[in-house]
Amino acid sequence: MTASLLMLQLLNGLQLGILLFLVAAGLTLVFGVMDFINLAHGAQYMLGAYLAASIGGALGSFWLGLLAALPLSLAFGLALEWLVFRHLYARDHLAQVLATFGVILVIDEGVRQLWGSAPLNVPQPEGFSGGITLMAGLTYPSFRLAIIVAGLAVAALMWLVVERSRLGMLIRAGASNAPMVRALGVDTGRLFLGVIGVGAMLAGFAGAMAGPVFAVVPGMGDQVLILAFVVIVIGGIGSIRGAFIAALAVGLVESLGRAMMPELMRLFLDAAPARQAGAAVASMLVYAVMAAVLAWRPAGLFPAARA
Amino acid sequence: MPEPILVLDKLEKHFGGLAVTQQVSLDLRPGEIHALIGPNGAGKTTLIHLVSGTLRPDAGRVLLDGRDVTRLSLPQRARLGLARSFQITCVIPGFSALENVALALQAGDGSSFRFFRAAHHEARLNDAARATLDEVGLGARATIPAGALSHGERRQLELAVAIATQPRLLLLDEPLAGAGPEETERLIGLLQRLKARCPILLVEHDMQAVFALADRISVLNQGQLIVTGSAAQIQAHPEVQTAYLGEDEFA
Amino acid sequence: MTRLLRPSLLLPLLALAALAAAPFLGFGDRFALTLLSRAMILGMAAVSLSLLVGGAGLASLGHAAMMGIGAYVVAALDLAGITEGAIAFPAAILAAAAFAGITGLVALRTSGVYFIMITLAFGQMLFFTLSALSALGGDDGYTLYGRNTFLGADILTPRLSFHFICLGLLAASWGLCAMLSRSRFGRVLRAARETPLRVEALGFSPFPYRLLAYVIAGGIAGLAGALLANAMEFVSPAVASWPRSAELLFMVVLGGVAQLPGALVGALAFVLLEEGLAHVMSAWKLVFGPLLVLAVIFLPGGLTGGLPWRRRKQERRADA
Amino acid sequence: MDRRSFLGAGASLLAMPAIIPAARAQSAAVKVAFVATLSGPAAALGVQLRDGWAAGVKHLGGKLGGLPVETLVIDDELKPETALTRVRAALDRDKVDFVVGVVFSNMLQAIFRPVTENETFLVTANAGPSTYAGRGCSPYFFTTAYQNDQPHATMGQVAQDFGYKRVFVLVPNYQAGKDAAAGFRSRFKGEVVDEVYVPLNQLDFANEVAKIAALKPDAVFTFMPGGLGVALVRQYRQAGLADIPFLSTFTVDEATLPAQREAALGFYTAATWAPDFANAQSQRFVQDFMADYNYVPGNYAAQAYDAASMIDSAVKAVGGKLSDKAGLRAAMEKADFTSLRGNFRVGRNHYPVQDFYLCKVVQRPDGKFATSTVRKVLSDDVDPYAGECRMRAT
Repeated sequence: MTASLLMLQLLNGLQLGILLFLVAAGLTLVFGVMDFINLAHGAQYMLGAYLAASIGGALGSFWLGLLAALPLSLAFGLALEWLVFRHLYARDHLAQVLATFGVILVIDEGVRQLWGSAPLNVPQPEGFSGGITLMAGLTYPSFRLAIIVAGLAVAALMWLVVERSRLGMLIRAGASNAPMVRALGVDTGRLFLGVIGVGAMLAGFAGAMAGPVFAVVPGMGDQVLILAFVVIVIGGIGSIRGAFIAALAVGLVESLGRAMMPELMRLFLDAAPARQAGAAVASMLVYAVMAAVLAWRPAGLFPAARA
Repeated sequence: MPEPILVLDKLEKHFGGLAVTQQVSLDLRPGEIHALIGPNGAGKTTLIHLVSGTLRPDAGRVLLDGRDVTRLSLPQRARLGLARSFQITCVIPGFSALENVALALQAGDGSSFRFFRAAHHEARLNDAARATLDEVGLGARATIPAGALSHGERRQLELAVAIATQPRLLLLDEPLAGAGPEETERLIGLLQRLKARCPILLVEHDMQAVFALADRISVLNQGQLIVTGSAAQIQAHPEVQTAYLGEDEFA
Repeated sequence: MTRLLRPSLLLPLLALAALAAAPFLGFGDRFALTLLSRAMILGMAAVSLSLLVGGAGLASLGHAAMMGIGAYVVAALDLAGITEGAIAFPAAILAAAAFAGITGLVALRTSGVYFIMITLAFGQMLFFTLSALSALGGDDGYTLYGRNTFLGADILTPRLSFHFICLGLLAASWGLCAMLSRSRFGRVLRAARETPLRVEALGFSPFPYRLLAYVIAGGIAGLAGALLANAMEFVSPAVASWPRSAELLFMVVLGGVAQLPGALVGALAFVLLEEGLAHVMSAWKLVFGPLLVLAVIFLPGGLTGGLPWRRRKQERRADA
Repeated sequence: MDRRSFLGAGASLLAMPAIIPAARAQSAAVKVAFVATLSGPAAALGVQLRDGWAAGVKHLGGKLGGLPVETLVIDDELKPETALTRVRAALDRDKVDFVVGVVFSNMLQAIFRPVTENETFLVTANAGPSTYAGRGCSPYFFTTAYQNDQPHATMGQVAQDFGYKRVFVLVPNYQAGKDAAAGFRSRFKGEVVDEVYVPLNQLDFANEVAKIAALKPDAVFTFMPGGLGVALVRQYRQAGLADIPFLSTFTVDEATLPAQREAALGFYTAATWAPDFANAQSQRFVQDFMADYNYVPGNYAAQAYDAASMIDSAVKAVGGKLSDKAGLRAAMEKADFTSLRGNFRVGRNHYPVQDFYLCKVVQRPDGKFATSTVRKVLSDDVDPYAGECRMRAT
């Protein structure tokens, strides 16, 4: 493996990690502040992709589609909160998991009824069709770089808000002790609504950005949801910092594992079985990493302090 | 003088840079109630945690019947006869009062890896549990789920659970907190009867109760043991008065 | 006698009686029996999961993996030419229990959501391993040419016989789990679910109790998996997929977490509802999904009834 | 689904509990259970299959062999147990005469024995695994598609004919993917520079694309059905690799092209049929299909259409006497119907003997994207397992 190929794989891992972070951030925020597990988060990601693709397609511009998808994702998140989520805050995690699983079924089927079963065409982002030469022999698609930059910007913004603002203080306090925040006279209902809305918008943003790169198909959210859960569990539930680090780690493990595992297996096996075994091991690598992390630190890498 | 049952030998505990327990040494002898007092934040609860095994000391030893148990966990110490009640009432809300006590009896009664008999039909455990409930004055409430008992009743149940394990010693963390005057009266009587059975290390804010109950009193302040002595000795001690200055409960 | 009239017991007893009578009440055709045996087999797995969720507070999202192991043991033995059920079934139970034991050693270090996720992780690892097993068809699956025999007797093939074997094993699993949760062992488990600190202060370490419960539940799920392989005469990694684990959890909650037999009622309701809806409309998930949501919101105690003390607890929390 | 039928379904749900045995409807109709994967990411293929069948039945005036048709559409949801339960319901409760459809081999595996042991005809319009082509062949099993190895072998032949020396092989890590790689190698004699297996749930092909760019092979052979193909084609194009010939099977077809569009232009695929086939039957099919469904039919639809024709010819041959299983079988073996593919007959193992073509993605005058025939690669091709089949006479 050459140095530039390795660089490329690293960039790919980074990009996948950033995308996972965008999905996981909303998930971990909602979990941390409201102690609420939202399985429908992956479906919200899918919805973002569909909205951006179909509106962008109708208007003939990817960026307009993205712009339209954000408020719609937000609105949809708020509607879900009002219809379903708020009846579940006082319930245990199991009830939340199951009710939001029901929401997934509805969204998946609804998307299929509205947009059909076939993969959706996604307009390519104007101005980001080519590649950028980073160094000799290393060209990288510019839209993927855009994903990385946008993800890092969102991460920085979230860090600023959560760590540096009064709102962030409330969010952090809410994560460790919701009754105390209520006692301070904060309207936790509105705080929760805001957090759900921001989470839904982040998921929609991630879906919209993933559209031109991945396939926009029914059920595309499930795969990402599981990976996002892996990320927040490794990072420690409720911790944005943990989600960021874990997302990058999972992205790199996914990417490098797939690249290296077959070669690694060739040390033990013949070429053909090594390739297949390598691929099989690579696909379970992130789960093995999660199990190992939890065996070592049962509450993830950066457990949020709870009162 | 009889051999002490519990010995704390120069216990130390730090949280970050803060020393919450410094060189604390004390002991508990058979038949006595040894009370631990001190202003808020003096490190009483930390000390209880160190004794029960939910926290590990940074230095020093805990001896139970002469045996070093410093490295043992909470369940391991419990099996050696250390019974503990909690500052926050810690009963099993879904179990009836009777079953709470029966579970405690079960702990001291052979293996709990028994799979084939309905536990709530074991007459021996149930009879003994009923007797224990009678002893703490909860006999009439045996079938009520613990979650439905009043605050004071849950305190009584905690005591019943603690003594049901037939402990070598009792570790009681504010057993009177939240109890009304009548309940307090009853609990004090109960504790007095209990100390004949096993010695008690008592953390309590209610000074009148402490002076009425305790054979010896130790005063903690800012993680340090100021003095150990009888009620009279303590009341006369100048440092104690400084430590409590302004604290109205030392009235 | 009045104990039998409680909804938590009455409903499942009625369900078992209905299952026993069903073949003679016009549900004796092969389709109805296929559907009912599938419901009973999933019911077995759900009951064992209920021992974990309701009994020990361990919500596993990897329970289908145990079923997968049981099913694949039957398939692997079939590949080796062994179709004797007296070998295959115990082997399936032991293999699933062993898998539970090994993964449980790690998984039980965690709790709550972390436990849900780590069991999911182990389930996914098994799923990918099964998908890569070329000898057993990889993810195309493996077709069994015939069901297991018992000491040479072909008792699993006749439809009625299979129906009553499933029913008998389901009742036995329920009985075993019920006995366990009422025993001293189960009392410690239940106590450790509610107030782990109290239990430790009494001198119990919850870990070995939980591990044993996890192993026993795994063994029962392995048995269910072996039965499923025989019912389908086909195994594929889908048996061990995580949506199946989620379905099992849902059956438990639908039936009522607090009541062990709730899982049985939940499994029957789930399978029949799903097939019934799918039969009348292709977009059945548009109805099924909202039903799930409504059931969770409005039936907090599940189909077999509420949990009085837990409601009180919630009220108390609301007061605080 | 329109609102009215939705409400109707709801009402009938209330009226009819799931497992009440349906009354046996009066006969004199051909009852068909049409099994396809209609939900999840792979549903587009099932939809093609279902619509192709409907188009075939429509051309036959809503009748098969003169008898009215009742089609029971079954969504297998890509779950073996679901497929099995629902197919068993169709066999036992609805007493269907034919089970048709089936997109994926693992769904076929799950239902194969119950259907054939019930002595009901199983006609697949897409899945054609090797399992039932050789020793596992059955008198009750037919396919109007192909044996799975054949399209991959066709691409191997193409690579060989083009004189490529170094080919990069990229397939998903499951049974069909392994078969695809083996099928390609069976006719390609050059060097396979790397053979990469990716997980079925892969999202991103960036790594593989990077590897291809680094190795600079003469061509790439890949088999990436459904959403995998959409992602791969897009990323292949984005990475500027389109100069490297893209040889594929089931990766660029009418089910995925609406999403791939320009990105797939000029990419190759192997097929038994393409929408630009010149024969009259085929042209009529494409025209009517597009009028009804507003998308371009692909191989899947064409094969399902042929399944309808085949069953029609068989029912006709026995004069509507559906209990005459031997007669039906003999008629289906004769394949006395006009296939959309022109040259089509049924081999001894009940798999077709037919021609295979190299096709290429083009943009049609109406702006839609479709595959277009380049040239015939294999003629009268018999699958490699047919020799092992000892068809039982029943």
